[in-house]
Formats: sequence, C-alpha cells, structure tokens
Amino acid sequence: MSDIDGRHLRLLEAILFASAEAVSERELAARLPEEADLEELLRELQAAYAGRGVNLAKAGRSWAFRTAPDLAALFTRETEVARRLSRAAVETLAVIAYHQPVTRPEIEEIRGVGLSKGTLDTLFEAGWVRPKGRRRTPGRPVTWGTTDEFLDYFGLEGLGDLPGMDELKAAGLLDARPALDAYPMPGGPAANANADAEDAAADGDLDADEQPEPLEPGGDG
Amino acid sequence: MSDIDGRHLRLLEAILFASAEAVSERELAARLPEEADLEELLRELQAAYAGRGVNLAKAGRSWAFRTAPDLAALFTRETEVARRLSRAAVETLAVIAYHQPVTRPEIEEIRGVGLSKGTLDTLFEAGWVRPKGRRRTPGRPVTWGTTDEFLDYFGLEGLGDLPGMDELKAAGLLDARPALDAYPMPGGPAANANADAEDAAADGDLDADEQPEPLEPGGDG
Amino acid sequence: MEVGEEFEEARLMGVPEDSRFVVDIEGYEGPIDVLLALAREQKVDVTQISILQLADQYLEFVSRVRRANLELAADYLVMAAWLAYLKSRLLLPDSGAEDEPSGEEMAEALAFQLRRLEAMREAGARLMARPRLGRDVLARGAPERFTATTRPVYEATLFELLKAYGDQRRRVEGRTLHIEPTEYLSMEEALRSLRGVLGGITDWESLWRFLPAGLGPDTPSRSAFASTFAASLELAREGKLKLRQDTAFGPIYLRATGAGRGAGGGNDEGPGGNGEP
Repeated sequence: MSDIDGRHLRLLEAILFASAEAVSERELAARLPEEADLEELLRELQAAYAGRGVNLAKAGRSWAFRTAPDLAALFTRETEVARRLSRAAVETLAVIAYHQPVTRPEIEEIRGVGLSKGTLDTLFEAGWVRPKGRRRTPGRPVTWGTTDEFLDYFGLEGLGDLPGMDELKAAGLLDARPALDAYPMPGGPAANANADAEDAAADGDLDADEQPEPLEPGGDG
Repeated sequence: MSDIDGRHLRLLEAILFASAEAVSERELAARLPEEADLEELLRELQAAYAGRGVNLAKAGRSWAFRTAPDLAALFTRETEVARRLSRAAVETLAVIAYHQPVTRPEIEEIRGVGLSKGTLDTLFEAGWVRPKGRRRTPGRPVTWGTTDEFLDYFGLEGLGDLPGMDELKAAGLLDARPALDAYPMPGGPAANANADAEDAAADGDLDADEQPEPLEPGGDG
Repeated sequence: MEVGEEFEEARLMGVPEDSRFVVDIEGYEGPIDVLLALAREQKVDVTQISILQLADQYLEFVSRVRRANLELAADYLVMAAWLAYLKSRLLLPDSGAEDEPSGEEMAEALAFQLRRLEAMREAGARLMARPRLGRDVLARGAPERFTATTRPVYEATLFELLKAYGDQRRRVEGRTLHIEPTEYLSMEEALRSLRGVLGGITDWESLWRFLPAGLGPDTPSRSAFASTFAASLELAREGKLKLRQDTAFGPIYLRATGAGRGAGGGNDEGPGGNGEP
C-alpha cells in the first residue's frame, strides 16, 4: 500500500468513474503514467470500493464502476427495459459462451437446428459476441466468442464465473465430442456440421498466431 | 458517524452515481427511506470522497459526482472529442480492409461512388489507414492499406480474422441473395480482387515498400 | 429477434400432459427440440431417459402429426427414419459390421446430444437470471468527457465496419446483378452421366460413387444425390442396370445388366427431357 502513488490512484479512479463503459486494461495503462503499477492500483481501488454502494467490477480484461448488485431491488424506477432476447438467441449466446471459441456449424450441431438469420447478427450487434479467429481446418471457418461487454452486462469477472461452468465441464458436456451426426444420419440439419469439429476443437484456441489468408479481402501480397 | 445507516449511505452513493444529472435534495429524499437523515448522509459521503479522484459536488440544492478538477490536466488523452465515423468513412475503411492494397480509383469503383475529399484524410488522421506503396501501372497510383492501429482498435489479431463474405452472410450481415459473392463484378479491379483473394493474401505481408503486383494480374500488361 | 417469443407459447401447447395430444409442430425448433421435450415428459432427469422408449415416442409423435394431415418438414422425417433404424439396431443382435457404430453407441450419441442441449438451455436461463447491467446494476449515469481541446477521436465498432461492408457490397452488386443459373444437377445430366459409365459397372458398386465428377463447389449435394438416384431408377426401369439395397436406409448398390454397354450411347428413349439436344 505504501508503494502506491496516491496521484495514480486518484487518476485511475477518475478515469474509471468518468466512463459509462468498461475500460480495458490496455487503455487504462495508456492513460496512466508509465511508472504506474496498474495491477496493484486496480486491486487497491477495488478493495477501497468493496462493500460500498458502487463497486469496481472486473469483466475479462476490462474494468468499470457499477452499482452494487444487491441494490438492484431499490432501483426499479431507473430501470431501462432490459433487452428481450428470443429463446434461440439466448441458447445461441449460451452455446457461444460455454463452448467458445466455436464455429457456426458447431453451434448448429449443438443446438440440433440451423441458425436462423438474424440470431448471430443480433448478438454481434449487442456487442456480446465477436469473431475470435479462425480454425485451422479446411475452410478455415471463423470462430466466435464472447466479449468483455458480455461479461460486464452479466456481471461476470471472467468466463470461469459462468454459472455452472465447472459442473458442465466435469460432466463432459462441454466436450467437442461428436454427437448424433457423426453417425450415419441421412442428411439432417447439421449433417456436415461436424465434419471439422473434431480436430477443430482439439486445437482449442483461436489460431491467433497464424492468420494469413483473409477469405475475401484482396490483400495481395 | 455512528448514527448513520450504512445501507442508506450505499443507496445514496449508488443513486448519485447512476444519475445522468445532478439530483436535487428533494428527489434524493423521496428515493431514500423516510427515516434517512439526508443532510447527514450527504455530509458523510462528501467527506468520504474529499481528496479522491472523484468528488461529491453540490450545485445549488442538487448533488452530483464529478471528477476532481485538478485532474483535468492529467486527462491528456481524454481531451479529445469522440466522433462517430461517417457512413462513407466506415464503408471506405471496410473496402480498404478487405481489398488492400487498393488505390483510390479502385475504392471508388468498388463503392460505386466518388470518394469525397476528407474521407481518406479522416481515416488517415485516425491512424487506421496509410499509403502502402505504388502500383506499377501508368500514373503509379498510391495504394492504401490498414495499419496495426486499425487491427488493434477493432480487436483483430490479423487481417485474416476479418470474416469472409460467406461468413458475413451467415451472420446476417449480407442479404440472403444466393451466392452473392459468386457474382463477378463487371470487369474492374474489385472483381479480380475477389477472385484472387484466397491465395492472394496468403503471404499476408503488406508492408513491402513497393507493393508489387496488385489487384489486376497483368492489368496493363 | 422476437420471433422466439411466439414459439414459446406454441410450444407449451405441444407438450400436453393429458392424452389429447395437441399436435402443434410449429412450437418446435426442430426434431431435436421435439426429442428433448419428449424426454422431459418421460423423466425429469434427462440423463435417465430410455432411448428406445424415446424413439417410440418420437415415432408416435410423427405418426400423430401425419394422421392430423399436417405437413412435416423433411428434418422430422429424416429423424424418424434414423430413429427407426436405431431402434432396429438396438433390438436386433449386433450385425458385427466393423466400421459401423453399434446401436448402443448411436443411442449414447443421441443421449449426449440431448443432455448437452438441455445443459445449454439451462445455462442460458441461468445466465439471463443474473443481475444485468442497465436493469439490476447501473453504470455511471453521467459519463464525463473533457472537451478542452478538440482533437477528434473517431469511433466505430467492428460490427459497424462489417455491416457497412456488407451493405455496400449488396448495394453495388445489386446494381450490376448478373443472375447466374442455379447450379444443380438435372435429371438429364445425371442420366447422361450414369449411362456413360454404365458399361464399366460389372460388380455391385455403391450408387454414390457415380455422382458426376466436376460438380461446382456450390452444387447442392442433395440435388446431385436425388438426380443420380432418380436416374438409376430410370435406368433400372429400362432394364439397363440392377439396384440393390440390403437394409432400410442402407447404402444402395448398382450393377449393369448384361447388355449394358450397347445401349449406352445414343439410346434416348427415356422419358422426360432426354430429347433435348
């Protein structure tokens, strides 16, 4: 505590307080003097606000001041209409959150039905999901994952805090195990969806390190 | 201090934090439980925030949290006006991202409208595009491409992460018209850009000083 | 985006508790959804369901829908066929075929699929039950920006970027649209292609090996399957080849009858458009 520069702490507090949206650590670092120890400052600030009416909340690699969740009941008057999501959208969001990074065919395979047009669009526009990278499988399909905004919206510190994550993992329900259509089903909504899934999911993370060819973009080396 | 109800203080703090405008004492009183001692609570809260990065400021008979005045100077990067990109600019940026390296006339051809003067300037000023080289065609026109800042800002690991046309369509970002991207553009650089895109971008490195063979393979022989 | 709400209401009607089953397939998102609903009827705990019983329930569901003369999407029928097949695999002793999964494996795959989907539904519900920003948890109401100097910072989101590109491509394409013929494999083409190779088929070979080569990448494979299958039926009718299928939904084999080759080339007596030059 003694090694914390009070001016840095005040500045950090002001920056975070001034913003309605969660601010990424990258951006915070850029706004603080170089010598500031961001990690330590954030920890300190979070502790200072613990138990108050306003808390410093972490969402992935972003931070924001938010009213304390337990005060929710007292705020009914301020409440804006929460976004209503269709059942398909909620389910799709859950699949992306728990299975990310996940490709569109994989989402369809898990849900057992094709993804109707606006569903991903809606989630993307809401800022909750985004393309994360590409699978190193034939066709190099785009994978989808959730954003810090998603975490912020649902008050999650990280993906590990997703409700039931541990049990689901333990029960093997998040495995990229092929289900139905690995077996000879003539056709079916997602008959070919699974073709890539197996090794695809094996490599797990988005292939951040290698991303050559844009499919369309005519980058012409 | 001992006669202050912590719950009242938390609620007051949260209300002031979440309000879009300064809140009058009358309204605050209405929103707090009847037994709350507003005057005392405000005094307490103001004291708690004195000297911090954020202060509780009184204006007339209304109250609001405000960033500490002395920090204004430290917000150097905040002293910027956020501005939304114009539609033309967003579109131009997208065309550059997908078709780079691309010349100005090519951008105009792809978009089907002339590029107004300030548009490229704006994108350049924002640090998202930059000249990449010159075409070896008559007039040696400058080609444009995106910068690392562009990738950084949009959270892309690389150009390869930009979803392809088919994926845009799948996400509902393109019309349902079948095989939209299969329709060749009539002549013009864009057509080639598209056709070549796949292997074209394979080597991904757009930074060579002199961008050699651009969109039209053998464009002018 | 709100479509799902309507679905939900209809759905409740589709899973009644009494025997007067209100058949309303509109309420379901697809066969898997029906299966999950049936499984829930059977047991609260989806891990405990009997797949055999579930198959029966599904087949019963499908027959009720058809009795009510409601149209069923192909997916539902495909699932019915698959479940009938699964049922036979579960009831009959294992055929011992190496490369095919056993009935138990198939049943387990289905059970897994149902459990996983159920888990995702629950997860979605739990997610939506969390305190949410803007409803239960509030952000700073008066974000502050400092406007002392006016260096503009441009803002755009990835969504806007991609949307803009999609929009403008559509606009431009729309103006210079060239409609290209839909790529599909016509019956005539399939006949021609099958006649061409007919002479060479001296032993039983899987029909699917004779899908014409060189189809464009966009040719729907179903179209190719359907046309080739129909063409094989036509040629069988003409006595030029024999077809064989050992099990329901099993692979289809074909073989040329003795005289196959001679008729191959110019014989255009087939019905339909074969007369087209």
